[in-house]
Amino acid sequence: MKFAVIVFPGSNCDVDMYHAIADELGEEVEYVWHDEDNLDRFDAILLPGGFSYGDYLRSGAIARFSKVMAAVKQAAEAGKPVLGVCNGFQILLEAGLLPGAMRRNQGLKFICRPVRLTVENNETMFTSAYEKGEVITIPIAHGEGNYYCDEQTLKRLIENRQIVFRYHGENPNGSLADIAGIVNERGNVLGMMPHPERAVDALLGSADGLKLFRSIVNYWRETHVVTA
Amino acid sequence: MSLLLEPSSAMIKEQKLYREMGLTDEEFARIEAILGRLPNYTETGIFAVMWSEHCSYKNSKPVLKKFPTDGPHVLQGPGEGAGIVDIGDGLAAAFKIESHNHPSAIEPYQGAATGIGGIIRDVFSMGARPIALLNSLRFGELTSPRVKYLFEQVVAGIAGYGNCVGIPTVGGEVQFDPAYEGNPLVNAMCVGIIRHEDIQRGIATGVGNTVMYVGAKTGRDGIHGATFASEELSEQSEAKRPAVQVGDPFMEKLLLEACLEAVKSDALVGIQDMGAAGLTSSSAEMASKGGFGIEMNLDLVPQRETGMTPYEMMLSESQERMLLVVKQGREDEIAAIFAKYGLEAKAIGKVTADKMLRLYFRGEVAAEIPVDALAKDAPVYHKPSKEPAYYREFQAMPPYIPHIEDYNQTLLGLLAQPTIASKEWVYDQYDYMVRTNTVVAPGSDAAVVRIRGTNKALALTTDCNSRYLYLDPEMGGKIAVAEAARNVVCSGAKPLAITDCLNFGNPEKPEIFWQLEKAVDGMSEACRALETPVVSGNVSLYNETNGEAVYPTPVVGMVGLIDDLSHITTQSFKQAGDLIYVIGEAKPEFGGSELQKWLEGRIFGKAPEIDLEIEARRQRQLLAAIRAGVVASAHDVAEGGLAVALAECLMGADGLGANVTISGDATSELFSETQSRFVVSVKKEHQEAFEQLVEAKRIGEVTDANVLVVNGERGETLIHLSVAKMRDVWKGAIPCLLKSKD
Amino acid sequence: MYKVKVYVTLRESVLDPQGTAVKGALHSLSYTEVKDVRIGKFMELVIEESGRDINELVREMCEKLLANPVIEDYRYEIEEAVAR
Amino acid sequence: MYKVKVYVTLRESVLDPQGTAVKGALHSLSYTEVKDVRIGKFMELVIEESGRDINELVREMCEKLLANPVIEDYRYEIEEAVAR
Ligand SMILES: Nc1ncnc2c1ncn2[C@@H]1O[C@H](COP(=O)(O)OP(=O)(O)O)[C@@H](O)[C@H]1O
Ligand SMILES: [Mg+2]
Repeated sequence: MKFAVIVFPGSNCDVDMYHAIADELGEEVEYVWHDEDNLDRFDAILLPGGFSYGDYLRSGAIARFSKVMAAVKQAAEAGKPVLGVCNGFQILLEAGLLPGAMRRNQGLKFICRPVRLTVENNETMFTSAYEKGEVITIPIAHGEGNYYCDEQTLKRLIENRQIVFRYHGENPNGSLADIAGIVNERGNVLGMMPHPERAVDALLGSADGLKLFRSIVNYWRETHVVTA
Repeated sequence: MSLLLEPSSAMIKEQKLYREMGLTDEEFARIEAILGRLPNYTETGIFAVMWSEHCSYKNSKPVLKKFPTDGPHVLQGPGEGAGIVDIGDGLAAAFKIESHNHPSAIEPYQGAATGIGGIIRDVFSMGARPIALLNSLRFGELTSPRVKYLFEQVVAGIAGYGNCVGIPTVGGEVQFDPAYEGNPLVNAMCVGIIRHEDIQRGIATGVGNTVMYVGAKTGRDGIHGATFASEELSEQSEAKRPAVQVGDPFMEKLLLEACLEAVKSDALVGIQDMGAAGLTSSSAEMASKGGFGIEMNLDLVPQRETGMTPYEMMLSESQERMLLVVKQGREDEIAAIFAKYGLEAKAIGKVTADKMLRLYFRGEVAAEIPVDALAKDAPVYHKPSKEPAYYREFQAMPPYIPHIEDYNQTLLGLLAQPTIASKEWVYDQYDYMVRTNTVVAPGSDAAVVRIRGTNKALALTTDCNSRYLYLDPEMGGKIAVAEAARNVVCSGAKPLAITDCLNFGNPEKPEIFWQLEKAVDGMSEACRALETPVVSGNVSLYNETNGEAVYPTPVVGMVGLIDDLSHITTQSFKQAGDLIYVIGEAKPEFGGSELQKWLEGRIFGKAPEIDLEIEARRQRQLLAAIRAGVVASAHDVAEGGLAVALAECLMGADGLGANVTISGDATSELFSETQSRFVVSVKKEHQEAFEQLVEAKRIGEVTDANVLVVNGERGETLIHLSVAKMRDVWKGAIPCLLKSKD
Repeated sequence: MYKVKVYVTLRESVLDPQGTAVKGALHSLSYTEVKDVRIGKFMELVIEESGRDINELVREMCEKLLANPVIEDYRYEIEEAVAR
Repeated sequence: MYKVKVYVTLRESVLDPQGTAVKGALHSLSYTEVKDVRIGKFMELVIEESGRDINELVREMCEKLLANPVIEDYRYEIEEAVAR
């Protein structure tokens, strides 16, 4: 299975994402610069965290116009797994691939720390390796993770089981309904503020994020009957 | 200002206008002699910045010579963007610390942010990939609204910049004391990793090679910032203030990636960042180091504002700019690398043979100065030095012995002192994990960052207890280095080398100069004893407000090497049943202690003593035990003494407690700040092995009771506190002070 | 040459953490008469005549980039400026 | 009851990285007619009548908190509003 890590000017968790896939998951992975326009050779697309375009104006607002984003949209439409983490999530929101928007953290400060999450839905291609309701520890590191959407959208998110992760215990940023991560209706585009790629090695504190990447690989194996 | 309004050479001399730029009469005469004519306005400005303390170290050079700077592992000592030490496997660590005190006092967010930007450029301009940031901060007491504002904004500025560039801020220190009320200190350290063969130097060679400019456009930012940093803050500074520099971390990230790509190209001859005195210092220093000259056409300099004069362009301190020297004919290759990141590398001049810095502007020569006169031959002053009266008084005082009635309340009170209290409020705002190499995050002794692709890691710390330095700069200087080494050793690393930032008052005062000399003497001795040479550093003098100097604060940034990831050790107790040891005995040493400061509201008397031989021996033994795998946790005893150290070992240890028994005078044993002490925990099965390697005293056990119990030698209970209670006080102190109104 | 001022504000229904914090800070400075604070963006653009209808142009830029319609409203003013 | 609008802008000579980035983005969206972008803050305050001179009050708040005089300028407008 082959992963793409999209690199925008100002991305800075690209390396972490790359190593999570290459070293811990042991799958193929390649960096893709923001001005490429074809992602056909990849089976899953990862939008890493960081500060694309300095997060100036609004986080993700400028990056979503990158050339590569048209290809990301195509991949999403083709049903490939698309994962946006932190800034990647913000870009997916700005691009309209996921509903809602981000506001500054309620406390107005950047927060970096491990937080606990509840796996709300373990029937997605991103979470099948988790138990339903499992509480996991994954770090956050953001200044704008205060998720917002209007009431109708929230209702739909709940009805369609699109809320995948919620903060467990304390909500660090004030996000609506303790939302930490959501999928699109089809279930193949996941955006989340916590960084699973920072939780793939017990040496650094937690390996709870690894199951997320394993789920993607499992899904891909199940849907791609080997024809060799 | 238009060109026409610039004063003529004659006016500069007659009206002594050079004095406003910080030049003395003698210095101006010397310039006249060097040029063999009167300098024009631009030239006067160029000399003024290059001969400022900030750029030339004219007052501190004789003192800095005392530092030991050599070692078998030193690849690059002081003098370049950063010092570099070998760490094996063909890799090296490049690091440096720098101050941004004055800008931060004026505009704390941007001052701190641009300080981070500057130190990052110093490291990547050597060709090294920055892997970690640290900082060392000093503020007044957290009671006045102004200090709170400065503290909050400085931390936000550091976070805002470092997080955006994507370099983890993994450690640092913050102290609060009235001595810093008007003059906060903001020192930033950056550490990078580099392959030996990629080491770059800021050098211009090869006649005809092209000088290229990359990064942000030049504006009228911070003109005369270097001179400004070489003066005391006063009411007038406000008015004299140059346009404040605003950092652009996004631009920095692009520059960083592009430069690290460019250094792989053999078309690149030299590279240096435009730091203090911007275009002037980078061009003059690169040319002087290479033994060549540089000629630039200022009309080609990318400009953000209209109508800029040569004076303004040469003195601008706009951030996020680099100067490159590129092989003639290969400019396009370098330009293509930068273009990928949306940056323009623009040719603005060339290397010449005549060792002159020659600037053209609108077809005319705007300045023509020998490069060595700027970069090498700045005046050097041997300032008079005098032992201050206060020092003699302090030395003559009988030892201060606090009278303690309630040990529980004393410990809780100490844990709530902002200097001791948890700094979580600070480092929660820093992305300390980005790049996923941070094994030991802020909150233990030294931070530990692994080096991908090896089984190694670096231990990093900044330390300086300036109270000891104020009482006794020589002793305090030794302690600063020793404490940094202690922190590094506790993390399982062998100390390699230091970088230092000498923050002092006005060196023209003999008492201040004496502090500087003595501190450097003490530091040098400790560096020799602990085999940690000084490979880079920075000097920040004139840290005074209204004539009051800050405490002498030579911040030590230390790098240590962990050669096996399994040696990584933290301060937290690990499991119930482990044995607790203390290395070193306490003496009644309370001069400059946290307890004295708290109880008396001021510090006085003698600083604690340190015996560097004992220090070195204990560090060696502890490190040997860690490497032998028989140490579960290690922590140095610092501010607040053993009681605070024990409490700290429990803060991050879920569900654990400790039960210890002490002997001797309880007040000294628990709260004295005697040096060279450690708290260590050891698994029972390692007891024998540990005791064979380390001279230490067993004082108790880790328990699962979630309380800290300290008994006296007659079995009386001195301290009995729940960990939860201690943690609440310790974690709550700083947020609580920030929230409280007055 | 046009000078265009764009005002971007959070929609009424969206909680404004920054405004709330500023209000709190003003209260602690004892400006208790301040009942509400909302914080938005103020952008000044200099736009060259390009043959396109300036209103249409500005609206397009606002909708595409300058404001996020999910949470923000925008408003603008156009001044015809003489080239300096 | 007053409705006060405060405009906070970066001083002319101060670098505006945000404005520069937005200009770059507009250009890459081929709005090349945009020659300059500067980004500031726009604040809307609701202030109750408190006996103090409203102009003085607003100026004080701006200087103390709402603007950072070291790098920013401010400007404000006051509307007398009927309580809603
Ligand atoms: N300004 C800061 N930035 C980042 N980390 C900090 C800062 N101040 C303190 N810390 C972290 O908090 C912990 C405790 O700091 P300190 O009390 O100074 O430790 P020590 O006395 O062992 O040097 C350390 O891990 C340190 O790195
Ligand atoms: Mg320590």
